[in-house]
Amino acid sequence: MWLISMSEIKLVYFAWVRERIGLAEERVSVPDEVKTVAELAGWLQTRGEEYAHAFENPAVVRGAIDRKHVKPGALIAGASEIAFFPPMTGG
Amino acid sequence: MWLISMSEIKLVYFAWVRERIGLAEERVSVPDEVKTVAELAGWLQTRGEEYAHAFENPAVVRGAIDRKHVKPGALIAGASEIAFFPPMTGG
Amino acid sequence: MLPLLTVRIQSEPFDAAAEIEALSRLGEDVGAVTSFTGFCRSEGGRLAALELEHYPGMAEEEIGSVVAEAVSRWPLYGVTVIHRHGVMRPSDGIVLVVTASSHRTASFEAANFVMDYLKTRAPFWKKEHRVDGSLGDWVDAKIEDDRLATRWKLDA
Amino acid sequence: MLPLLTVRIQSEPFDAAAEIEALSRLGEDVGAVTSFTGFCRSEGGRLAALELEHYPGMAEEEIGSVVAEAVSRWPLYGVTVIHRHGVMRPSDGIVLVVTASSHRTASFEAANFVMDYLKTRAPFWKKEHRVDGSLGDWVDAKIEDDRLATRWKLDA
Repeated sequence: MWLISMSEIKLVYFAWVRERIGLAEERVSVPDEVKTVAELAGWLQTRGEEYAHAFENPAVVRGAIDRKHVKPGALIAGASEIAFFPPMTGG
Repeated sequence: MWLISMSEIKLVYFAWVRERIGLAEERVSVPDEVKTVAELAGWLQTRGEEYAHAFENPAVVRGAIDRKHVKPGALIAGASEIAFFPPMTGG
Repeated sequence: MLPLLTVRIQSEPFDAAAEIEALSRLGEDVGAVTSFTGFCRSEGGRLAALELEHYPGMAEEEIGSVVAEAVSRWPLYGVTVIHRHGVMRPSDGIVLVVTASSHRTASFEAANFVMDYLKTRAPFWKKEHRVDGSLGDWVDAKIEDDRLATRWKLDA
Repeated sequence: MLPLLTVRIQSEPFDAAAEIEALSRLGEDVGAVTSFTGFCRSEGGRLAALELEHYPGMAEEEIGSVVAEAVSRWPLYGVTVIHRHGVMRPSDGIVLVVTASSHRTASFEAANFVMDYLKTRAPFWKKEHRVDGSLGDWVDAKIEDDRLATRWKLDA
């Protein structure tokens, strides 16, 4: 018997990222080799057409860990909520 | 018989220029050799202690001809109202 | 005296006049109050509404940290920021920023700073509703807004 | 549509809320309204009042030309400037500037521009009344205000 180590994380999506994926939030089990926000986006892209569409231009999708803006290289270890969204247009 | 050419002008004063001179406005006959606002200030200075006090530092007194800011070298010919006042502190 | 800081994220309309009045009454040395109100526009009659989505929790935190940064940079008696979410019709107020200081430049610059950072950091997204009833696009972020925000040399 | 320009020099108090509301209602493409209110300060309890003297006629003309310059530089739906004269107590509003535009930067910059020029060009002078009942000094013009005004590269 062998074991794939996974951790479960809550993901939340906003605006057209949410619309393309078709979900506002979900809990996913992420393989341990997925270390950064950029790697998480890349891994999500492989989960189906909707995800591929949402992350087709990864440079424009922004990420936040536990409600703080982060850079693509930020480590996801220990995160309880990771968000993906387009550039903000508040104000 | 000889004639000194003079023109009559309305002068108005504001703030501490007004207070030092002790008048808000007056009509004065100005000799024709007084050509500029700076010369007018210099001529006024000779009219008494109050005027000497008001114009003791001519660089800080501002002038306006017919309600437009002017530089010290501005010609006064044709003016109907000339104002002297300190730097403005509106707003 | 600690500055009075107010951040509200709400769907209800705000009363700009009451918020300005409140910051104007923070004592006899308030010399300058600046307010900025951002409104929903029809874009020349093209739009029926804008729908504002936000990230609850993060919106409050981000705006709160922009406000905290503003009071660390300028001497302020108070800062109020209200940002609405939900459906806005043309002429509806979307965002309000009010700053009070002894001095004009502090109040002006702080209000401008808060708006610049709010535009690029607060997690809000606008979707267009067209007058023909169809859903339009998500409003694109302006590169210009990023440029404006970088004027203040704040770390991202 | 021509911008709505309002300049008033008056001794009576003004209603900032009503003026802001009026410029906010200039159509469905008003996206940004900035207001600045300048108040009389007690200067830490030292002053009972400020007395504002002005040059009638010239005050209206100078502020009018600053407003005209603002609308030539920025796309504005409206500009309102009200400047009071007479005796002001601490917390009384002295000056109000409101600008309305489609866009934030135009509205902010125009309001800031109008205030900068008003401070250095509008013929108003402030005299202090101290709390002990004595008349204080005439407020000195700030070199800082001149510097701020030169930011805009307007000929004197």
